[in-house]
Amino acid sequence: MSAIDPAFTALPIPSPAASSRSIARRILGRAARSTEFRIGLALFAILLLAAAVYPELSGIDPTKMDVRARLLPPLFMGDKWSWAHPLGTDQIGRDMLVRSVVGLRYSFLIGVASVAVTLLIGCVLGAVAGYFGGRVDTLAMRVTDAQLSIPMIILAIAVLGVSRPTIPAIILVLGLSNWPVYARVMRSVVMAERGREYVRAAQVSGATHARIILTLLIPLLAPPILLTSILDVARMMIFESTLGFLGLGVQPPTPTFGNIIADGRKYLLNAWWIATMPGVFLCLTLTSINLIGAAFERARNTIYGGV
Amino acid sequence: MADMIDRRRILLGGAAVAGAGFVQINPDFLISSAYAQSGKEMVFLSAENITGNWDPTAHTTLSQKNIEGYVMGFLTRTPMKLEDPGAVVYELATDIKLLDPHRLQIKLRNDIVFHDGKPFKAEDVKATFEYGSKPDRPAQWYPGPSETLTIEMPDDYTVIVDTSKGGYPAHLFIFLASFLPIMSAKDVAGGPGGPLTQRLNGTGPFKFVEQRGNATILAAFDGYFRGKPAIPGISFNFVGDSTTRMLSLMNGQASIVERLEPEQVETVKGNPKLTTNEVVSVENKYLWFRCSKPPFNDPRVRLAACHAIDRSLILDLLGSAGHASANYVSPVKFGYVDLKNYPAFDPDKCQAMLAEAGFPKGAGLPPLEYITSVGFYPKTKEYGEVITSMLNDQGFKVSLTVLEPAAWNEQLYHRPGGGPGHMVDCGWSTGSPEPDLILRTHFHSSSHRICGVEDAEIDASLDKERNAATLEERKTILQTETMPLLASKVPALSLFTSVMIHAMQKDLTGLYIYPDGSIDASKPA
Amino acid sequence: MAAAVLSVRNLSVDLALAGRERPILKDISFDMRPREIVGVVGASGSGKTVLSKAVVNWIEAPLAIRGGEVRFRDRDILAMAPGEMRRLRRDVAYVGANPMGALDPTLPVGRQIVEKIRAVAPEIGGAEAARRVVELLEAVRIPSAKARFHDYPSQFSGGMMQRALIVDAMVSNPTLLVADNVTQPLDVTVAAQVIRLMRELTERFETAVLFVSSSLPVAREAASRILVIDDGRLVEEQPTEALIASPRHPYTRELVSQVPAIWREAPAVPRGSNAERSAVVSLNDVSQTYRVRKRGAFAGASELRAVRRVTFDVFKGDSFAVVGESGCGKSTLMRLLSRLERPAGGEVLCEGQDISKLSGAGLLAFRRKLQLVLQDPFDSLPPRTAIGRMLEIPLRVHGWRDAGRIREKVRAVMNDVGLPDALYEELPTGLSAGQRQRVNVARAMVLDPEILLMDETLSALDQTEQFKLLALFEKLQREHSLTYIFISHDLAMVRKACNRIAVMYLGEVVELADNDRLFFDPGHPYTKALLSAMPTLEERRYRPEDCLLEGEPPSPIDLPTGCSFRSRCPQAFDRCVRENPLLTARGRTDLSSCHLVSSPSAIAAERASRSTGT
Amino acid sequence: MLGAPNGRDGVRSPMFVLSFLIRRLAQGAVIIFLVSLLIFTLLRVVPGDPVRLMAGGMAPEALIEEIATKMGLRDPIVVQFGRYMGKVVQGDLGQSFVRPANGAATGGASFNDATRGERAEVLDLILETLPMTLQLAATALAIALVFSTALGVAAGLNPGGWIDKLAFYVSSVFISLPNFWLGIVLALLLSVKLGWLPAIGYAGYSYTILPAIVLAVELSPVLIRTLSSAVAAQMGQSYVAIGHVRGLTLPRIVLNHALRNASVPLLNVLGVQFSSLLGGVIIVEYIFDYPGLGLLTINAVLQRDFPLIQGIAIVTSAIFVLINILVDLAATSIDPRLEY
Repeated sequence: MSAIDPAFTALPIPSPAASSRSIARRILGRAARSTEFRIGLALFAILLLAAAVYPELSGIDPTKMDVRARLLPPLFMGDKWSWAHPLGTDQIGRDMLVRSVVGLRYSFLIGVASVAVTLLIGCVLGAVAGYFGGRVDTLAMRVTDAQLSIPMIILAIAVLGVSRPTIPAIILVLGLSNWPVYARVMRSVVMAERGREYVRAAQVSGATHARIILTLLIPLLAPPILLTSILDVARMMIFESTLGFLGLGVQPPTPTFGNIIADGRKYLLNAWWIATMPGVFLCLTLTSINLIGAAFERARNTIYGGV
Repeated sequence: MADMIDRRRILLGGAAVAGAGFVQINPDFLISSAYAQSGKEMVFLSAENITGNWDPTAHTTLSQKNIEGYVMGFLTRTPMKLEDPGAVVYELATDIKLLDPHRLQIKLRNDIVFHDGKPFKAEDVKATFEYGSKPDRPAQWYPGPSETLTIEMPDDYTVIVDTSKGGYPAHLFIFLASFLPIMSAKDVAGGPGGPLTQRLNGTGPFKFVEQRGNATILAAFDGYFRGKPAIPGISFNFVGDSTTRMLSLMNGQASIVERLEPEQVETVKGNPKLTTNEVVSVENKYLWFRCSKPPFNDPRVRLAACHAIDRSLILDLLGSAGHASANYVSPVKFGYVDLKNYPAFDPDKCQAMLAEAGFPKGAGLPPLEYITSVGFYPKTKEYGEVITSMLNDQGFKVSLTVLEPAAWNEQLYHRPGGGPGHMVDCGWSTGSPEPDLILRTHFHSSSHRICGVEDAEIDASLDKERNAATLEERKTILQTETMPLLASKVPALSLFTSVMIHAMQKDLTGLYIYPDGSIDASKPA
Repeated sequence: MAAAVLSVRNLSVDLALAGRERPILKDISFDMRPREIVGVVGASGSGKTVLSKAVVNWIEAPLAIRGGEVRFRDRDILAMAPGEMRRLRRDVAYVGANPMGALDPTLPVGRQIVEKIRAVAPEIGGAEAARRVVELLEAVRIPSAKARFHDYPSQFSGGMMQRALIVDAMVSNPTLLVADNVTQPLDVTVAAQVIRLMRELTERFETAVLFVSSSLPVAREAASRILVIDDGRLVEEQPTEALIASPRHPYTRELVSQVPAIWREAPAVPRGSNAERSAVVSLNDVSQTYRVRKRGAFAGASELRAVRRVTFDVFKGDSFAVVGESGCGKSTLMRLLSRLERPAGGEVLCEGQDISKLSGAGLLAFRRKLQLVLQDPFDSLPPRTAIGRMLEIPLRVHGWRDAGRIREKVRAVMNDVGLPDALYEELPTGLSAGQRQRVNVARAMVLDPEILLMDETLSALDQTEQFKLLALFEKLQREHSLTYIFISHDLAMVRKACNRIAVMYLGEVVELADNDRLFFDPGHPYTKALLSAMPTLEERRYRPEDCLLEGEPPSPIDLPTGCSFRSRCPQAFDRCVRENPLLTARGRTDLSSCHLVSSPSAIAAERASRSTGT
Repeated sequence: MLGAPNGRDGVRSPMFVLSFLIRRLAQGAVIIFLVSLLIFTLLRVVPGDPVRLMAGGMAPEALIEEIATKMGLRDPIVVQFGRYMGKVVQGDLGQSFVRPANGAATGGASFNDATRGERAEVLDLILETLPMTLQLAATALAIALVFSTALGVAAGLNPGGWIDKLAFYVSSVFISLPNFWLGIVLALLLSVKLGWLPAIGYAGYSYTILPAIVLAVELSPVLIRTLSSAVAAQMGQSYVAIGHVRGLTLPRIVLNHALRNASVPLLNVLGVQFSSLLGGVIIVEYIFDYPGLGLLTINAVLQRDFPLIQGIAIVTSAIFVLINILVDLAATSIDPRLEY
């Protein structure tokens, strides 16, 4: 790596004061200093808090319907709005705010869990393929191709048809149908890394392949992949609504963004807020996580990059 | 699917003499001349797909019946208006007369030609009746198989239907005449798999041109006996999604769309270019109990469930898509009456019934599954959720399963040992005033259609009303015995009567729409 | 005296990081005349690379010009508009130290050079440009230049790529060429070729060359005048020979003194008779073969014979060296020795045990015994792991559990190799190459091994750091009675540090000898070629004109018949085509495989010597 | 150092392409075979007897069994699969359970109808609708690529700059838009309110644009993200910095080199995205009543038309496999270092 400019490599050793803290804490500290991180965190905290306590605190049951007060618009819109329902009500008179935040809970659960499944399968398979190469690689990549070529909808019909469309089944379907992306990315980065000398050093120190993959490569390569997977959390939450659209979504009365959007779609012309609110919450959640993630990434790069 | 018209010989047996009350009005089948003058073809967006087999006796599909409504001729039409459900309007027939309980004489017009040029004669009616009543025809809505029928043709324009071999009353053909499309004897001679399946050939105002993907193309028929329609053609399209249909109407691509959501009615009303047509339909929506398995094999549990449901809330939810009714048939059907003992929302009675059945406050009841569909009828999922929560409020343990139509359809019907789940949502629509198309189909022990109820008392009452000698007598039995009996045993709960809502471009105002959804667009030029 | 083509006046460059500024170059002034080759020498971090970039107006954030001028033909290029500067690129060319990253990997080399010509000299037509490129590729002795024109950068070896980049720089007939550490990544024989080439080109194109190098001997080979830079300052400037003979500045004196002496003095390497000591590592007829998929074939695979029938012993307390150039198989040998791979044939014994048969606890015990120190100071440390943790990992692998004891041990080892405690929680990011190599050594030492395998451990370091690390190695060997196996291409270092040396070429050991014998009486022409190419400050013992090699080694997939060295051997004759010479004893302990070695007794001699030894 | 052997034959020779294609197509055939088996099995374990659907819900059990036996649906799955694949290799994907030859979406007909018209060939149905979907997909891809390239490259050239931030927020918003929501809103806005574009059905190319925009919005976030990071990564490569010193202009470096290199990860992402594009196509075609493969699929699914679902699944997986092979081929011909 002789391209690295000696001017940069010869930085003075950081003062002992800085180095007394562990790297993770330094990254956290640096990230926490950025405005974006604070905005993101504040937003995320508000959403999290709302999702955690608002339904219980307000005492409003997300499944409690009031047919006579249905399709009330959000605050200050039209002339039927009421303080009791700040974001209006849905087609059977349930409070949109409480449904949105409870929906956020379930959708976030679905999004995060299915991305976790995706990451688990994708990263492990990709890492194994990239690390060992050769036949293992060919086999793993063709399995990936095969998975890629099965349309998600077929998988969804099959799996969700066999079991009732419960949340775990939906997580499984979404997770199973999206891992190839990560397998490919992971494979290519692991392939680049496995030739590096520190991997060899670890082998010579006696570390097993599993140990190298798990303790050296995954911690190194996972964070950027995690960051990119944030978009996928949102995508999964949207995919869940596609399943709802096909009648394969989470069954009522459990509110998820997916079924709120899918059901509210019919009312888009008259009651735009039903299908739109989850989208707004989704966008806010995504943006807040993205802001935090981006601040972390920058902090990581600063600490690791030394510049 | 929705339009499950009975295929069995429901009106079989029992002679009776009936004198039908014919109304000699010809509803003014108007459409605005503004639209007609524009010379545009009418684009109709249907919510339901068709079968692809053009033989009218091969299917029971409502959308295809609607197409037949444009293309085919009928002996009579039944406007089925709320104020007079039994009204009949002559079309191909000029007179229908019961000669004796087993002989019905039908006089025909003599100025009609089929679209392929063949003149319409008595042989066509004979061929239609004889072919349609064959036991292998899938859409079995004749009272008996062909061998029980004798059809005489005293002259080219008179038909006498003789049911004496079958032993059932001939008056059953009066209501049937209004929804049996008359086919050409030449086509019928081609037999199953012949020209009948390939295309439609009728005497209606529009002739069939071709099927182009999901669009059925019809063109105005020059030789229509009331004169060539002003609209040059109709394009009948299947578009599954209601929002899509609405958007299409709003941007002017569609002329008329069906099955509006009530909220969409608001939208249309706010749009100066559009108008709506609402008509109380022949279709009631039911909550079917699986009567052959616990706990709903106990009428008290069924009744408890019925008392737990506040139907006024469901109607609120449906808005203009629902019409309050308190009977097992639609108010536009023969024999309808608001039943005094129809179960109303009453938590106390519900609890009392539950306690009586041995499930005080629902304790001891198994978890129940309520199956409904989404995407076909308006608001099934919404009111399904409401009903689920109302039942749960009274101590039932109900979970709602929402299925897309194909899966729901597969789960719908009774099977030996009872069908899937414990309650199913489904509507029943028959394009005829005949009430037995519902009552007997569903509640007679021999049928087991959905609820699978077997009850000797109900059977006896159903037989009694069918065998009544006259329509008046039959009406009385229906209204005072059969229907109240059903309301006390509730093998199902009729929730409300659907309102068929169409929206159209304003220049189509006045188009006549029948309660089964078929449309008269035949205004002469 | 001709007018200066380049005048640098009072040039100062800072490193401007958020909040803190640090001068990199301080007040540098010098001149260059046409056709002159000026060497710039300094330690890594002295600022010489920044100087080379400043001369071509390539100073990017966080670097910033703080003052001074770079006058090229009397115009200050630092003040030029970007468009004007771009036109000037025709006359001011640059070649860097990292040839492999310098071109777009997805386009053929020739096309990219043509693109450059057309960018700086639009008047030259495409066909004409292509013709010129091929001509120049031939001039820098790239074999079958016409075909190579269409090859991609990844198909070029490092040496070829560096030559292609020189073509890229010279193709527009520049007046000034800045060559920043161009020979650093190259093998000695190839580096010598490149320097010779550069000298020829200055003659042919009248180009002045600013030759930046971290190695004084290399700069001596190339330049007629040398500037010495220390900590951003120009401390001395003298004609080359005068500078070496009589350095004036203390730093220059230190630099000259640190250059290993090859011929002048006998190095203090560990020595002892084999009879007294036991072999800790023995290779018996070891071969390694790889299967590589043939491109363009359906399912075919070729055999790449990376190591061929290698046999030698390493004795306890030895500093054993394996030398050879890129592709000679020494890295494969390293992998076999460290049991990263199992040999395809033969056996590798460690204290009598065949290591390829080890597994589980036995393997872990072997790993504790033999540790590896890697070549690349940047690549060999996981970039995002703190140094302390990096050193803890091997301990944990070997079953250490007590966090306190682990920490203690790591600190002790860090002290041993001269790393301050403060680095424990630090990332390797800010460390110099020398410090990184210390971390590398520490990582190996933390397991208290008996044998250290040094894979090119010093080759990425500048002279001063090499000097310090060699001292450290000596200390460690003394204190821990270590056995070293160095794998290196640097004969000067080997001369200084090792007692026994194996020379490899194309997977075979072509010569195996004790230090003095190898340097003063090499038995194989390849050894001689290596020695002749070795940059040094002393008078040469072997004249490059007689021994220097042309071209590159053949591919290990299609080995030539007979002697594999014959395609480059200046003394090759008929017999070399027919038969591959055996390793032949020259005296008691030394062997060489060349038909010109007189003794007929074959490999048995080595076997015999071993049996007496053990 | 052990380098890859230097092929002297010019890396992307026709020979290489041919061998690559033959090798990958052979693997692809195996993949399609396995995927077909999987799909075939999955569709047979789904509850819901297709025969009950075909025969109509009211059909008696005996009739259902009779039909099932006659159609071989009670044979072991392997036997059924063997029979099916035997026909598939002859280009016969079977006949739709419910669709007539004239192609209309149908429902409600009963199976035991001797007079039913000719059933539609699955292959014909697919071949009829596939070009429509390909047209839609190509338009969507073109829109997405133009948009994402403009935004992604601008963002990648200036990481941390305002365009980068804009790209970040645009991606966030785009990804939060459910496609059916966006479809309706766009149809309302562009078709109903402004009357710029037709929306529903198909009667000319202009009907493709609106659905294509919706799909493009769905595709863009990932493309923007990939492109901006790939371009940013390429701009940090030494050949870019050295390119300046070699006298190349910035546009030249970006267009000729950085974009060329950045297109490799982009291609990989595209290959993967095609698969999830089908999900979007289904919804969008349904919303816009666009007569393509997506609409065919959703109708087949809603009607449980198993031969059709199966045929579509096999054809689409074959297409995906092909696309991925082509993507890999394109990637290797851009970057000769890649090995697939």
